[in-house]
Parts: sequence; C-alpha cells; structure tokens
Amino acid sequence: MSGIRNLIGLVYEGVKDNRLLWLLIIGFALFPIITHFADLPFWNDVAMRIMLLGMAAMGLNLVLGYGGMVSFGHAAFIGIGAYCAGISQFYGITNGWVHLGFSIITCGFAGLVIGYLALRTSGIYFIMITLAFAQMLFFLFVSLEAFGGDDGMSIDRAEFGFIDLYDPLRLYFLIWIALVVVGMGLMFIVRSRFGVTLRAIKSNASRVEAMGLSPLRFKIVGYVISAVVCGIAGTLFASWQEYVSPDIMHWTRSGELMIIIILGGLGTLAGPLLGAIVFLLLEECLPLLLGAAAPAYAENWMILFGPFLIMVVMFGRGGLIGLLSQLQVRRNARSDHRGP
Amino acid sequence: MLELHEIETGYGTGQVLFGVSLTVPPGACVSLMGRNGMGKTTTVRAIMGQLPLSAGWISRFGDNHGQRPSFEIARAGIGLVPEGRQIFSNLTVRENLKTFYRLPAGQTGESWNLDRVLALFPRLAERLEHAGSHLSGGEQQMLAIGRALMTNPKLLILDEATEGLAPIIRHQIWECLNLLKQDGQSILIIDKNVDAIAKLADHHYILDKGKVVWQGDSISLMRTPDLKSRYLGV
Amino acid sequence: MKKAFTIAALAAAITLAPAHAETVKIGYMTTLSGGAGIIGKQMQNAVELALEHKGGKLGGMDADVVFVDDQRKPDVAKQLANRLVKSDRVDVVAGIIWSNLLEAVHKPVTRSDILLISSNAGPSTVAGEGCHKNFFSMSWQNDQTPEAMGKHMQDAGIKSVYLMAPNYQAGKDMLSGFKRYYKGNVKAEVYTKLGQSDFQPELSALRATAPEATMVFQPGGMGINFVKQWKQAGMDGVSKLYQVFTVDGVSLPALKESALGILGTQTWSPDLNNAINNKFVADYKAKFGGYPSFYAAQAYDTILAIDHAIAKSGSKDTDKMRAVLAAGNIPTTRGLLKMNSNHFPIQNIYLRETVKDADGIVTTRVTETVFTDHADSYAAKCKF
Amino acid sequence: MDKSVLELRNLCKSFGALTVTNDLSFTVEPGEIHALIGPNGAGKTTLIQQIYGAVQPDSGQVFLNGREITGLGVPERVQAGIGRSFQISNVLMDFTVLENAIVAEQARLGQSFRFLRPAFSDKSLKAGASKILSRVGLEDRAMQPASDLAHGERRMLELALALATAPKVLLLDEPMAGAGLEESQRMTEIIDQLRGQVAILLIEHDMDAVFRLADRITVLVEGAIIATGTADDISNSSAVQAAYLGSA
Amino acid sequence: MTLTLILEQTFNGLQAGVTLFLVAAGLTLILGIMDVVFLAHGAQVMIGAYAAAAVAAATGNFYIGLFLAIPVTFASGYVLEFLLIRHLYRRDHMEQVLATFGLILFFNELIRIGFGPAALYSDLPRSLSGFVEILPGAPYPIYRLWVILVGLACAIGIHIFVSRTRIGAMVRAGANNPEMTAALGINIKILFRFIFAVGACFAGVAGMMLGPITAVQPGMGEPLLILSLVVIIIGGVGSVRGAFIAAIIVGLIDTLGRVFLPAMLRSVVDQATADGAGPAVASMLVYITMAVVLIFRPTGLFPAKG
Repeated sequence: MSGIRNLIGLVYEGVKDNRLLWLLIIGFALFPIITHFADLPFWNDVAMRIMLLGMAAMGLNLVLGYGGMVSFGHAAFIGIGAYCAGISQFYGITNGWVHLGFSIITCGFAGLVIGYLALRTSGIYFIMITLAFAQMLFFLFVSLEAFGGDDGMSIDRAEFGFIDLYDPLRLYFLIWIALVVVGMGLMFIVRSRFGVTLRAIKSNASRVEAMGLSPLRFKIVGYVISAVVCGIAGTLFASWQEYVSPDIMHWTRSGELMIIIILGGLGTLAGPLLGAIVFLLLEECLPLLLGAAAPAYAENWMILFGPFLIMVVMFGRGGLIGLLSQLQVRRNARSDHRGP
Repeated sequence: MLELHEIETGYGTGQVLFGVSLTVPPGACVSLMGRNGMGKTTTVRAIMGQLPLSAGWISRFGDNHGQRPSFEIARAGIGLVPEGRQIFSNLTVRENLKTFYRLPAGQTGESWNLDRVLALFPRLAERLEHAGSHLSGGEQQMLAIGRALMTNPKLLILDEATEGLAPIIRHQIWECLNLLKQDGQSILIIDKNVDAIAKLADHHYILDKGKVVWQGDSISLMRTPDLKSRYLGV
Repeated sequence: MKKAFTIAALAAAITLAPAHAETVKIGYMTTLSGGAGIIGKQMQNAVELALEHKGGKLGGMDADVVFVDDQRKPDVAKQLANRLVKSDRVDVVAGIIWSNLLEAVHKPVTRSDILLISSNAGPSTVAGEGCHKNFFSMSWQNDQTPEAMGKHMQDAGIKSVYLMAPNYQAGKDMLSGFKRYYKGNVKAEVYTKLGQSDFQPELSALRATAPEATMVFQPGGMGINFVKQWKQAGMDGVSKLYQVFTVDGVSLPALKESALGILGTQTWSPDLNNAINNKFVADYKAKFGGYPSFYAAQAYDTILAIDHAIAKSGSKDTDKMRAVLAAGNIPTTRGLLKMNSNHFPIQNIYLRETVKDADGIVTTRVTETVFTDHADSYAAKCKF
Repeated sequence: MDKSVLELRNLCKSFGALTVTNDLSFTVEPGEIHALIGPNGAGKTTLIQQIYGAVQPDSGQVFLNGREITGLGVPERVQAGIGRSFQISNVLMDFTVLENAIVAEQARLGQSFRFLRPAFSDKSLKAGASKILSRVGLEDRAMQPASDLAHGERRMLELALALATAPKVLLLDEPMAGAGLEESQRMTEIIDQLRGQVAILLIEHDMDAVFRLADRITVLVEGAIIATGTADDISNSSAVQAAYLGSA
Repeated sequence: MTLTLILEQTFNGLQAGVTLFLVAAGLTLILGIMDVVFLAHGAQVMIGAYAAAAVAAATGNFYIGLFLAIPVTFASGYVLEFLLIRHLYRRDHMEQVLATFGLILFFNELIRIGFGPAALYSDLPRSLSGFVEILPGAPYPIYRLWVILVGLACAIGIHIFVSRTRIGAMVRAGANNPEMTAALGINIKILFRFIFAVGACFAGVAGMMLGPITAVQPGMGEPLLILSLVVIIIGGVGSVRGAFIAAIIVGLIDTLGRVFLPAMLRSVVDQATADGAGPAVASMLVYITMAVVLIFRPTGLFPAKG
C-alpha cells in the first residue's frame, strides 16, 4: 500500500519538476478535441507522427544528450521495431502486444550487440560505426525479398485486444499512452542513480572511473534502453503507417532525429518532443509559406530549411528549451526590476 | 625589447600570475627562475599571446601593449624554445628548421639560416633527414633552439633550456647560449641551474607563487645563498 | 504561372457558371522536391495542360486540383494522403510515381471510399491479391513492359541474353516478367545496388560473358549512368542493348545522341498517332519546351479518365465513377483504353527506337507493336 | 609488523626507446604520507598511472595490502581501495558540488545501477554527500555549480571525491598545482589532517608543502629512485641537489 | 573468372578507389586537423561537376571546363570556410553534423534552382573516348584510364605537396601542434582556410572527372560522401597516406565484391540463396569492412601521429 503511495509521490514530484514535458503531453491528449471542433481531423495524423518521432527522439536523447554518445544510426532501431510488427504479421501473428514484446526483445538485443561493438570507439569513429551498422541493416532489409524488399510490406494495424485501431482516435490514444509510458520511464531513468551516473560519465568519464565505476557498462545499458524506446516507436509507427519499408531506417532519418533533439534541447526531457513538434510543423508549413510568398519556388523549400538548421546551430545554443529558459530569466529579471 | 607590467593571468578560474613585472633590455640576457608550478611557463605563454591577460600589459619592441595573435608576436621578432621542446615529431629535422625560416625583421648582425644553425649544432647536420620523434632529448633541445633561431628573432625565449638533459649535453647548450649572447642576441631564459645561469645572465628574476619575489644581478644572486634554498632548491 | 492559370480559369468558371455548379476536387500527389522532382514537375505540367485542354472543367464540373509533394518518403506520402482525404476532402486521389509510396497510401485512401488512380506506380501486390475496387491504374502493371521485351526478343530469335536490374522489388518484378516470355538462354541475372552510379565493373563482367543481347532495367539517374557508360565502354560491339524504363523522356535530355538506336518497349510513345496524343505532344512541346515523358502522358491520361468518368456518369460519386472506369473504353493518349478486372489497363505495348526527329531532337519512335491488348498476369488473383 | 599498504616490485615501463620507469620498487606504509619528488619528466605521473591501472607496466607487480592488483582495470583497483586526484582538476563540471558528492556516494554504496528513485533528492544520499563535503570544508558551497568554484575549491572537491571511495591509499598528483598561497596552505592543512586515516602518496613541487607533510620522501630521476628518506635526509643529499639544481 | 577479367576489375576498382581518394583526401585533413565533421564535402563534388559541365557546355571545350572548375571549387571552399566553417571549429561534432547537413540541403537546392532539376548533359571529349587494349581481348575505355592516371597524379601531387613543400610542412606542423606552429610565426587561420579550399578543390576535381561518366545532378555527391567517410575512418582520421590506402581497399572490395561475390556464394550455397544474399552482402561489404576494422583497431589502420 505504502509502496504505491510512495510511487505516486515520486511521480508527482517528477511531473512537478518537468512541467513543460507534461504540459506538452497533456496538450497532445487534448488536441483531438480541438481538431474535432475545428473539423481538422487530418491534424490528428500529423500529431501522431509527431508523437512517434518525438518518442524516438526522446529515446535517442538518452544516449545523445545524457550519455554524450553521438549515435548516427538510431533509425535502425526504429526500423527493427517496425519490421518486428511487419514480420510478425507476415507470419500471421496479429496481436500488437506480441509485436511490442518481440520488438523490445529484438531491439534490446540489437542494441546490446551494436552498443558493445561500437562503444569500443569514440568521437567521429563512434559516429561512423553506428552509421555503418545502420547502413548494413538498411541494405539487409532492402534485399529481403520475402518482406517486400525496397517496396516494403503493406500491413494491417495490430490488434491490441479490445482496442480497435481502425477507430482513428483509438490509435491516437494508444500512441499517446505509449508516449506517457516512455516519458514517465525516461523521467525516472534520467533522475535515477543510473541516469545521474550516465550524465556524470558524459561530463567526465575519467572521474567516474576514479569512483570505481566502469563507464562502459553504464553506456551500454543506456544504449540498450534507448534502442528499446526507438523500437517501441517503430512498432507503433508501423501500425500508424500500415506499411513498413526500409525507408524508415534510411540514414537521413537518423540525422532527422538528431536535428529534432538539438533543435528542441539536448539533454532535456521536454526538448525532443518540442523539437519534433517544431521540426515536423516546419516541414509541413514551410512549403506552404514559400508557396504563398514565391509560388514558383514552393518545391524548393529546402533552400530555407538548410540555412534554418545552420542558424539553429549558430545562434540557438541549448535549442528551443535553452531559448525558453533565457526568456524566462529575462522576464524574471524584468519583474524583479518592477518589484516594489 | 620586452616589458611586462603588473600582468595577471591564469587558466579558467585559476589565477596563476599575480602582478608580474619584468623587463628585458636590448642585447641583454635576463633569467626567470623559480620552482615548478610558480608561473614561469605561464609568463612565457602570456608573452607569446597564448593566454589573455586579466590585468596589466605587455609591450613588445615598443608596441602599443595590445593583445595580438601569437603568430604576429612571433613575426615581430620573438623566437620561442618552449618547455618540453615541442618538436614536430612528424617533420624531419630539416623541415623542422627550414619551414620556419624568416628573414630578420630588423637587422642586428649576421642573419640565421640553415647552414649557420648546422654549424652551431653539428649534431643536427648528421641527423638532417631523421624524423623529429627519433631524436634524443639533447638533440631535440638543439633542434628547438635552432628552430627558434631560424625565425631570426630579436628576442630569444628559452623555457627550461636544459631540463632533463645529460650533463655533457647541458654543458654544450650553455656554451652555445654564451656564444649567442656574445653575438648580441637578447635572451630571456628560464632554468633551474643557478650556477650556470648566474654566469650567463645579467639580470635575474625569481618567481614564487605567481609573484616576483626577488630580482637583481648575478653578483647579488650568488651572494644571497638563502635564495637558493627558499625559492629554488630542495 | 501555371497555378495562376488554374486560378484564373476557376475564377472565370465561377463568374460564368451559375451558382449551383459542382466542383470536383482532385488531390494529385507526386514528387516535386529532391532529386526526382523532375519527374513530378513533368507530371504536374501534364495535369495542368489537361485542365487547360478541358477548359478548367472535368465532366462539366469545375475542377480543383491540389498538388502535394510526397518528398519520396512513405511516411510523408501516407500523411499527405490522409490530409487529402480528411481535410481537403478530395473526390479523387491521383498521381504517385513510386511503388513503395503507393503501398503506403493504398490502404488509407481506398478504405475511405475514394478513388485512387495511379499515374505510374503499379506493383504486383495491388494488381493481385492486394487489389481494391477503389484503385485504378492509368499506367501499367510492372511486369507488362518487360513481358513485351521478352516476347520481342524471343520472336527476334535472340539466343542468349544477359539481364541486369537494381536489387529491389521492381527490379525483380521486371526480370521475372521478362523471363515469362523469353525462353532462350539467360546467361546471367545481375542485381546491382540501388542508386549505383558506376556500372563499369558490371560491364566488364558482361564483356567476359559476351551474350548476344543485354536487357536492362535501370530507371532514373541510374539509366543515364548506365547508358553513358555502356557507350563509353564500347559495349555496342559486344552485345545488343535492350531496355525498359531506362531510356525515356526524363533521361533522354541528359543522354542525347548517346542513346540513339537503343530499343525498348513501352505502352506509349510521343509519336503514337491519334488525335489526343498528337494534341498533347504538340501542346506540351509548345508550352514547356521538349518532349513529354511517359510519366507526363500517363498523368495527362489520368485527368482524361476522371473527366470521362464524371462526364459519363454525370456525377462525382465514387460508385458511379468506378463503374464507368471499370467498363473501360477511356479516351487517352494511348487510344481507347480497356480495363481489366483488377482495374489495370489492357493495352498495346510497342517497341520503340531512339531516333532524332525532324528538328534534330532525340526522341523515340514506335517501330513495332509487340502486344495488342495485353493484359497483366495478376488479374486472376484479384477478388474484390 | 604492519604490512605495507602499497608495494611496488620491480616495476618497468618504457614508451618506445624511452624508459620511464626503470626497475622501480618501493612501499607506502599504513598511515604515512609518502612524497614523490623529482624533476619534470622523471616519470612520476606515469608511475601513478601504473599504480592506478590506467597504464599497464611492462613488467613488475603492484600489491595493495598484500594482494596483487597488477592485472586489474581502473574501476576494480578503485574498488579495491585506490583513490586519486589528477594533475588537472578533474570534477564533474556540469554538476553542482553536492551533486558531485552524491554521484561519489552512490558509487561508494554500489547503488549506481538503480533506475527508479531520483538520486539528487534522496535524503540518505544527500546526508552521505554532505559528510564527504564536510571533510574538506565545502558544505557551504554545496549548491554551487562545480564550474563556478575557484581553482583551489575545485581541488578540494576533487580531494573530497577521491576520499569518498574510502581508499586505503590515496594518490595525489600535484594537489597544489596552480593554487595560490592561501589555497596551498589550506590544502596542506587538510592533507595534514588526513595523516593516519589513510596512506597517501603525494607528488608535489611545492617544497614547503612537501617538507611540512611528508613522513618519507622518495626522489625519482629518469625513472629510477635516487634517494629515499626523511625530509632532512633528502635536503642534505648532494645527489638530490645535483639532480635538482644541476652541477654542470 | 579469367585472369583478364580479374585484371580488368582491378582496374575498375582502382578507378573507383582513386576517385574516392580525391574526395577523402581533403576531408581527412579537415577532420584530422580542424576536427570538423564536414558533411557538405559531397556538395563540393557536385559544384565541381556542375562547373565543369556548364563551362564545357558553354565553350564546347571539355578542357576549358576542367580548367575553370578548379578555381571555382577553390573559391567556394575558401568562401565557405570564411563564412561558416571557421565558426564551427570549437563546436562539438553533433552541431557540426547538423550545420553541415543543413549546408547539403542548401547547396542541392541552390543547384536545383540554378540549373533545373534535370541531370545535365555532359559527354566525353572526343580525344578521350575510345579504347586501349590492356590485355589482348580486353579493351578498356581511355577515359577510365585517364581518370586513374589523373587520380594517381593527384595522389602523388598531394603526397609531394604534403611531404616535400614548405607549406606542406606547415600543414603537418599545424596538425601536429597548432599552438607551437603559431608561436613560430605561422598564421594558422589562413593556413586552415587554405587547406579547406584545397580539399574542396580535390573534391571538385573528382566531380569534374565523374561528370562525363555519371549523371550530373543535384545530390550526386552524397553517396560519395558516405563512402569517403568510410575511407577516412578505415584509413585513420587525418592521415593522407591512410586515406589513399583505404580508398584503394574500399574501391577494390566494393568492385570485386559486387562482381565476384554472388558467383563465389553460388559455389558454397544453393543458387536461390546465393542470388538473394549475394547482392545484399555485396552492398553491405564496405560497411562490414569498416565495422570490422574499427572493432579491432578503434582508430583506423593508420592513426595520424598525435
């Protein structure tokens, strides 16, 4: 009894400390109401994609932002997760829980193997070896004819017992619940002793070693957890898309995830989700905006998008979260000034 | 030549120098002494423009005391023989020398070139095509001095000129420095060998915990035996 | 400019037509940005040309076409398809170049009881077991074109052939289609890396095998590279080159003279002699400069098909339009197009040769009809 | 007879042609402060690295409390009882002082693989961490980010973190380096207070501090020991004088 | 599998290798000396190819195209370093990846707007089309031989430049110890900018030479970029010699693996499995090689001396 009360206390405490994250997540819960009354059902779809990529980015952020490991191949785990759903269906297993379990086990194992091999290197070598593994998996799935190869495989949405995913809002809320679970889990992990140690390793691995801990073991565990989170996102992505193809693990998607994290705020809980919102809305709106301003160049929207990314690096240190906290500081300073 | 006025600097939040002043007149040989960690190398780094000053100023050859990038300071006429030699291990002896050859900025005497450096250090001539990493400590020290001379400096700075060298090599180095001094070369030298330095240099500064605690000429240095045990030796 | 035209035409239609005039809304999805943007651009041009030819109306209704750019990404395509269906509430979704993108949008669109008309992609999955009554192809099933190539080479008595295609689904479909009709000696079946740009190693290996003929499928930029390198390696003296979807309206401007004389099969060619095609090609050349590609022709046909469906049924109701289209006899640049039971066209397939036209521009010319009224081989598996 | 806390037997290490440790043997006895001095490049830091496990010797053995630890990696040696500070301050710069200590405390407790409870708000960890900080007098700086600390304070923090692992022998690599006069004095006092609690191997150039602190001094030149003895023995040794001040 | 064929394929591998080397040579210096993960190096390949093709089309002379494209790529590298890259030196790898990824998008789009989305027509000069018999019965395209020769010439040129010239010595000194180099009077900033521009230039040369044999189109440099990163990693970051050896290894492995692996597999497993797995493994071969090298030598085959 007291254990549960204790847990609730911990959750309350965590949520209180991470208001922005949970505000965003609650926002996603309320979003369908807006789309319902504004009669914009399509935007639910956009929101689902944002939640899914945001979830994957949150997973990657554990290694990238908290662990300081620049993995350039995390799209592979999204892909493995998606193919876990696809391949299960191919063999007639339609139960979504089974897909998720399969995905967690496979991604955990893949994360362990890749992490173990890749973490022997560091710096640019680590970036490249993670990319190499992702490329291998990409080409592997491209040539797996049984599962559609490059054309991918069309699949049905998974069955989650009583939840009929063809009711659009059911899928929406299944993804939302996954987001809550992942958000909650990562919130606990980064604040836990493990998470604190992981951050300490990023800050100064030799000091952590001098405390008698082996940085490698923590890094590998972190890598595995983040792989599993990306896998879960991938499995749900497959259900959302009703389709799986190697495109989901193209190297540019790994880059996209990194962009989302840096845009939102590296090493923060809310950052990746915020980054996903802004990044995908931008992808959605930039062509429209450019189309309105210079119709002949609507399809050349990347000419703005590229420099935008450069600007984020040059001027947006700490990403959007950093920007927000700067504003906060400034506002506080101003209100202090006005004070009696 | 060189004037340091009340300079303060350090690394990050750790301040190392607390108001160091020092002057090297033209043609003079000045020494800077003190135990390890007292701020000698930090002073050199400040002179070379590798550390920003938090207070005070440095005037090099009468310039306007401003902060300048390292390469401009070198070109203005300061030749550095750094602590630990810092030989380019992936360059041959010849390259270590020739790459940095520069015509003298203001003519003071005969200018330095490869032949003259090799004449000064015949050992280097034998090892001309060897990689810097294959030299012994003494040869590296000779190379570091030769490399600095190739820039035809008005002022030569030697940081730990003889540290970690065999006695016979030390002896050679001191001899060569004497030659340079007779040639009219201005020198700022850092070393722990008090006896040798007292013979070479005209004026001495002793640093302790980031401050100049003593200065004077060789005679007073030798006459104050207390200095050695307090600030220099064991 | 072209958009301005549509808007102007619409404006004109609105002022002239009585207030009760219905509007048919079409979502046209293609790849406009990125490396494949050139194909999408041609298709967009053709769609706009078709609207112009129809006076901005399809089947008497005001036409409103929404172009969307799928960026050649399945997840973007799927999301856009949902937007077209749910937000823009289009009556028909059309376009789509790539098989994998078609797979991604197939379910969400057909499930919404809206017609999905492909202007290009036609993988075997949607032709066979995965077919849907709301899906129509205005192009071809992947296997059909290489089947014609196989038949032609079989008939021409070619004894040995070397096959080459990229290592992905369409590549495998193409080669298996070819082998269905070619019964001679297949010396080797080589699958290259998707997106490969240098074929010299494969050409060296081919030279060592010395087959009588070579049949390749290398679409897009790969085709340009392949043909260039084929010529540069002097392979013409070693083997005779046949191709499908490798030398076409998109790659010819980059290949120019180096593609002369190469044979290929295709369901369409700029010189097909019928009133619709002559007008289409002439006006396209006049308006956009240069020959249209088969992608453009199929995009043009897609709009003609929608026009035909609305005009004949008098409605934009999905069931009624479907019935009209399923009945076939759709007037297109390929003549009156018949429809198979799986909603893929039954059509002629021609042998085309790359030639120079009167103005010295490199284009293709039909030399022979390989198949008359050719149907694909998956229809039997399709049960609505 | 007490067993030595740390014993090195015939340690050898070379990098290429350069011999940095030449058949070196010596001991650190329980509770003593043993200073290691010598000119730059004598091989002091490389020796520390070999004791610590970051550099493996070419031959020879290292014993801790009579147990051989030669083949072990760094974390294992730390767990066995070797603590150290580094030449350049080595603390968790992104963390506050208290958080630094919390990470050390949970590492000491072997509780770093726990995933549920937030670490930084855990009362028992905080209490343990405060105790760590109080040993070096940094309690009142607990909420400061480590990057805001003055240089000397950062050295104190590093010492505290090294002590947090409850080492049997503490390796201090130039703890006064870069410190001002007052900071050096405070550091000297704190190290002095540790006398008897833990055996210390001290590398230091500040001779005032060395003479004040060291029970025994070992002089290292070119990877070999030239003298070992009390402060008086060493300052009167002519060999040491020559090595330091030159006798050219 | 005759000897002729193996020889011919070795030539093909060599040609792929030297092309890769040209791209990798600059990139390994940028990575090794300036520590910048410069993903937009592929764009320099594209700029080179476009400059050469456009000038050749305008003047009708292939060689003028080649000649003028060199200063164009040099200038583009120089300006790029000045405007953006020098601000990235002190940033971490992740930020460099992001910013230079943005550059890729920008350059590709710029070219698309400037030259249209279609591939540009560019063909061999008449003097370089035709064949030589490298062995009786094995004619080989002159142009490919020319590419190999130019590539090897460039490699020798880079080698001489880096190991024999005074500026090369400065570059090596700068890589070895930038602070000391500056303290001896060398302007490191300008030196770095120069290296960057020269690196861009070599990538441009690769682009120019590829123009006539592959499609000149936006994004043409990206596949080369990824491969040349692989080359650099295998060779050891910062080592030009390592890049050369690794480029040849990667070129040969990729070429020979592609052609011979399916056949070799067929002799081990049954036909169907071999046909399915052969091309798949062949396309992964390069990455497998890199992963294996890194697992056993985490800093590549020839780590640059520190």
